[in-house]
Amino acid sequence: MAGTGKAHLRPEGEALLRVEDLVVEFRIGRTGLKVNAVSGISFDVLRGETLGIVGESGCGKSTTGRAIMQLPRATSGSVVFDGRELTTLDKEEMREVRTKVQMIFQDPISSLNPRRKVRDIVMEPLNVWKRGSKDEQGAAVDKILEEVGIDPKRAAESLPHQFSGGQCQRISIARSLVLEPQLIICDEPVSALDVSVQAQVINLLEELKKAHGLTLIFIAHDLAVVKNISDRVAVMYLGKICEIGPSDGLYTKPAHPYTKLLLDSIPVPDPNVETRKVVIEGEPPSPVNPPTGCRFNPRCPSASDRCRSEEPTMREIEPGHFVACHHPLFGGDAPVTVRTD
Amino acid sequence: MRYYVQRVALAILLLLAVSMLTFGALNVLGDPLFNILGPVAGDVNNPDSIKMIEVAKREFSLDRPLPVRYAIWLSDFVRGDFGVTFSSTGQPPVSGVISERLPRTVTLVAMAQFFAIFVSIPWALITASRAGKVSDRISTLNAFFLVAMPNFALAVILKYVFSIKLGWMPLTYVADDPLRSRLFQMILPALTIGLPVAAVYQRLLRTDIITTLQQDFILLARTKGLSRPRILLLHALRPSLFSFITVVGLNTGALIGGSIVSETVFRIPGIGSTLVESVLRNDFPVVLAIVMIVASSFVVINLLVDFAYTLIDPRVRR
Amino acid sequence: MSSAAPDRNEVEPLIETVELRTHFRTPRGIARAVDGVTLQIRRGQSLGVVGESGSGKTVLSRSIMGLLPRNGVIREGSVRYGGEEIGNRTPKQMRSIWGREMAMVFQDPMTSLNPVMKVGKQVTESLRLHLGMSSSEAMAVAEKIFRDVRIPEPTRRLNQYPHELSGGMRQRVMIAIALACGPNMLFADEPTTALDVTVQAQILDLLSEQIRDRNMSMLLVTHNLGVVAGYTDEIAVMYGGKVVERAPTKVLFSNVKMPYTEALLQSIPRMNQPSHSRLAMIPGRPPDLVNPPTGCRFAPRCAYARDVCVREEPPLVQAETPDHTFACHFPVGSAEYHERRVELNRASTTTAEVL
Amino acid sequence: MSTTNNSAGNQDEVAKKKLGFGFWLCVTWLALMVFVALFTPLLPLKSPTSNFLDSSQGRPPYAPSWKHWFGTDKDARDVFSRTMHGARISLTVGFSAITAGFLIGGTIGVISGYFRGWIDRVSSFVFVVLLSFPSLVLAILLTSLIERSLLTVSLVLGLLSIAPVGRLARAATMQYADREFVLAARQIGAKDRHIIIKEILPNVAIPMSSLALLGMAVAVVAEGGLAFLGLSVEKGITWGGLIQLGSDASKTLEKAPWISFFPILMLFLTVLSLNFAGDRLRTYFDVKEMTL
Repeated sequence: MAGTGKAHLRPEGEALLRVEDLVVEFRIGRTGLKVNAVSGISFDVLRGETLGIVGESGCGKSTTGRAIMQLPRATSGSVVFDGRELTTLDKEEMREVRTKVQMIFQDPISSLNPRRKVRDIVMEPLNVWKRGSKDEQGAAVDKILEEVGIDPKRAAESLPHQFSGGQCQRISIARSLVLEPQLIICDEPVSALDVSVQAQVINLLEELKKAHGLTLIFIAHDLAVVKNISDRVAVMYLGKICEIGPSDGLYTKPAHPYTKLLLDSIPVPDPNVETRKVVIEGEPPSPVNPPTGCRFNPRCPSASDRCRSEEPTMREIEPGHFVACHHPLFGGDAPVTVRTD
Repeated sequence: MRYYVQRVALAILLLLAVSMLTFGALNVLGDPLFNILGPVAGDVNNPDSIKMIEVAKREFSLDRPLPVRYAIWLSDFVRGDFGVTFSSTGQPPVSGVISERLPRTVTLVAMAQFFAIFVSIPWALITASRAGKVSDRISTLNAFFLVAMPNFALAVILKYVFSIKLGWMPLTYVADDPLRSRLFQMILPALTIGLPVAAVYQRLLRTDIITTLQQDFILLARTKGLSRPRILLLHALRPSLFSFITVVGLNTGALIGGSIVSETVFRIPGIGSTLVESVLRNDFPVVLAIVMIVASSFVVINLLVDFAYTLIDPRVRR
Repeated sequence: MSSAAPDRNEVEPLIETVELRTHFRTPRGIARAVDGVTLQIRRGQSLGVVGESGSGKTVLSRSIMGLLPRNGVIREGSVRYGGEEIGNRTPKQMRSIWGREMAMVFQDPMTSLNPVMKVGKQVTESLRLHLGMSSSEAMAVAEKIFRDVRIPEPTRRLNQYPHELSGGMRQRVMIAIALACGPNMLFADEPTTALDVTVQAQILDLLSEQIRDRNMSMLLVTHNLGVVAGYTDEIAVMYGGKVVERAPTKVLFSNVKMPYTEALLQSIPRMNQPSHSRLAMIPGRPPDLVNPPTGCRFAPRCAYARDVCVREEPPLVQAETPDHTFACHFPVGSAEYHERRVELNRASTTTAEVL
Repeated sequence: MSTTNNSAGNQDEVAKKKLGFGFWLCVTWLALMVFVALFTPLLPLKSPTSNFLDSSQGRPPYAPSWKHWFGTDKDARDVFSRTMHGARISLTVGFSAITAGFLIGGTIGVISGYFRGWIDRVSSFVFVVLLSFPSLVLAILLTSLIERSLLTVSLVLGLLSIAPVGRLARAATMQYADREFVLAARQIGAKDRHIIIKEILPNVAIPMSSLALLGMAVAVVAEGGLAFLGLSVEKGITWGGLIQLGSDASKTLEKAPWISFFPILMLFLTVLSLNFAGDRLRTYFDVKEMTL
């Protein structure tokens, strides 16, 4: 596999999490067809950093998040967390690692067991690991619940469906926090929520991150939300990372044509900003049979023959800002005009 | 195509498993010698019995191990040789008995199925479109009554009311009558089996149509200005038929079971009543043949149902 | 979409509702999904209805169209279409208008197309019904409309089932179905929420282009302020079943009056803000439509609410800018608003110092 | 309409659903039947096997009267007493069959739905094989080969309910096994056993238990059918047997319909109650339409 390169990875040992050449394949039913949900991506997250992963549906961003948790295990590649290689751990060792890496899901209702009391749900992790006495567990749970803004008394009596979507998401966050993890993977945590509630949850995550010294991976399709919360953003397209960089730099000066397309497509809540006509038609192709070369080439306005045959690798175009493109919008060869011999 | 091949392969595998289970049950749970010869099998002091036992053992290869016997039986079975019946009056071949009686059962089951389907679809359409109204509630109650009525009890009631008290329907089936009157004689037996099944179909289809009617695409059809009957028939019915079709297939089993009862009550010499008689007579070859035929046709029907599914739902076509 | 209407008073509204109410009987009681909405849409104009889930925006659009469930609905008030009262018509009487005069595009193209019917048939259905076309005529028209909505290979697509199309294509088919009989009024209910961003922009562009070309009016229901900002002439903001602010799009974004609208605008993260900027929050959650709060429905969540807000429901009043109405006792810019604002700022700076 | 549902569903006081009058009526009838089944020998009933010949009335069967509420059969045995005794076998077989089916089928279904893989493939195939026989045919086949006692008949019917129950349990489990709260449990490091017991079972068991009544109705009818054909418990009185006795000759049915009609009524009311109560429970627990 002509990997997309690892130029953007920081020196080993600095990162809390380092993912290299991650590949995840699924079989569709019994048809024998394979979906390359994630096709060889690499990235790392430093301690205390928030990495945002954006992309459209089917680009493999959620699969990446789950593959870090080894749910399910990746087809190949390496995931090093806090100096430990996760892909080779056995079931028992992995169980233990999972206490340090937690996950928050998109659907706040579905991620809570509908038939258990909310306080019990939050206490469950402590129960599984038999941490502390009953009283200590209760005290820890109540403290966390209060921190996320849920009344512990009500939580002790109520089932999840008696809470609103935003509150359920707070409860999920509380559950993921009780084991005091180092890394939290947030998979579209606010996309099911109303705009007014979304801001509450984002602010809460920022506060908790500071208070608990957390490292976050924030996966979402909403670019503005990702920008707001992330230090660094990776843009995914069809199972590959096409651009990664500090969020402010990446948003103001996108280098990959796909990133630019994404940014241009977002309707801006300001009528005075002229809506840019989106020039690119078409939709992401199916990951069952991805295009050769650069996966974005069929939709890319600057695609050349080289893009169709040769897969671009990651290179730095600005300090900390990397792109996998033969003709980036800046910092490389000028687009379109370049010919390959 | 791949889909069809897979389904057929699975069906063949199933038939093999079914035959092993049936053959195994009869040979392991029961004493095959007893099943063939009846009480004679235990009478080892009588020289005649000993002779019969010898003959039976050779005839049915009882001295060979079970798997070999199974292989012999299976190869005979697929060639249409079902062995001979055990009876006091000679040993007529099972295949003869079956070929004489099977058509009656097939007719009966088909009539019942036809009846159940063509009663339940309009019934479900009407009640679903009037869901929650008084007429719908009454019909639901009726359906409950029908479902709760075991078919052997229904058979007795129908026979009492329509044949004995009102005299509208013939009491029994006469094998020598012309086809038309034989079909007429089968109406009551078919109703016995079909009515409760119609109620089952109606309840299922009604629920599915109501679910479909809540879908966005029905709303879209409404925004086009289509009339209600048109929406019901053209837009709501077909997408609601998926589980209906599966259940029609599965309920063929219930209908076959029902035919056993119905044939017994109305004295129709079909394979259902024959099965019961043979079981009570310990007529091993007949029981084996009938169970195999019934199970195989059930497997084949469900295979056909799977294929019918692809006609209705374009999404499963590959 | 800016259209310079000659003189607004001269143009008769295409759609006009007066005190429209739509309530649902639920096991818990009556849910006031739409509770007294008065609005007009002029020909060729597009009105954006913005609100969060449960604000009544979807019910409003369906109620105007008369497309409500048959049982458990109470609808009151007047709906006029082209000067004619249609609020009291039965669905049966509405059928001649549906499809022909009014059409709707739904949110999820996955569930809004009949999965077992070829898309061609779904498009031609209303053509044959309303315009009495033969099947081949209708197919030819459908093909042309498919071209209009930029579906590649229209002839082949007409013979496909919805599951064989991508999400964006399906939504184009939905639009084609809506446009088929050349309606005057299009209701678009969150038409892009289920789609990816890049596709979303394509569909919105297509919709606005078709509206303009065909001189149609549109009611665009969405929760996305970005969508209404770029694609509508006017905006109505809904909260708890009521319209709480209504203004031409540009006016609304530059001169917001209702604290709810302001808070909503501030709570969305912007691309031009640096990362980690703290978002403004609206505490609490949307109101319960069965037991709505007394007075102003936003009062329990409003930072500027005073006693009177909880007691008295603010009427919809005219702002100084034309065509701009809002329902608030202490609108943005009022003296009381500023007074509270100063207090809030002081409070937040002191907390910041303490931290 | 989706919008109203969403806003209403989230609120604190979701309206309490009711089981309704009909449900409690059915439960009362079932309780009565269970009482009768449990205490038949202690109840002041006439002997079910004695012949109450009454020369003043001529030859039996005798029509219902004060003396014999449900009349007598050809041998002048009291139909009322026999019907009450019949409840015993019918309910015992129905109850034990469905219990066995739920214990075995439910366990297999939950395990294969949760772990999937080869366990699932094997158990699914076994289920399909079992379902390839029309249930009455399989029941006849098996009962014909064994000594028909209360235990064995229950076991045979229990075996028949394994596949349908197992499939439902598997489907219900799979529906929850993919839900995110199960994923969440796995990623806090919970073991499979813990997840099955604490996360899956509460969600699967409650809906399944509402199906138990429906399943019992099926088992009671199946036992009745076997008994009607003379293939249920050999020694003892069963409803199916009573019905058969009153209808085996058209003459009997014509002259003395009460012999079979009273057992039919009892059986019908019992099955109706099981069905109706089960159906109410199913809607109460919001279980999607499933056919057993």
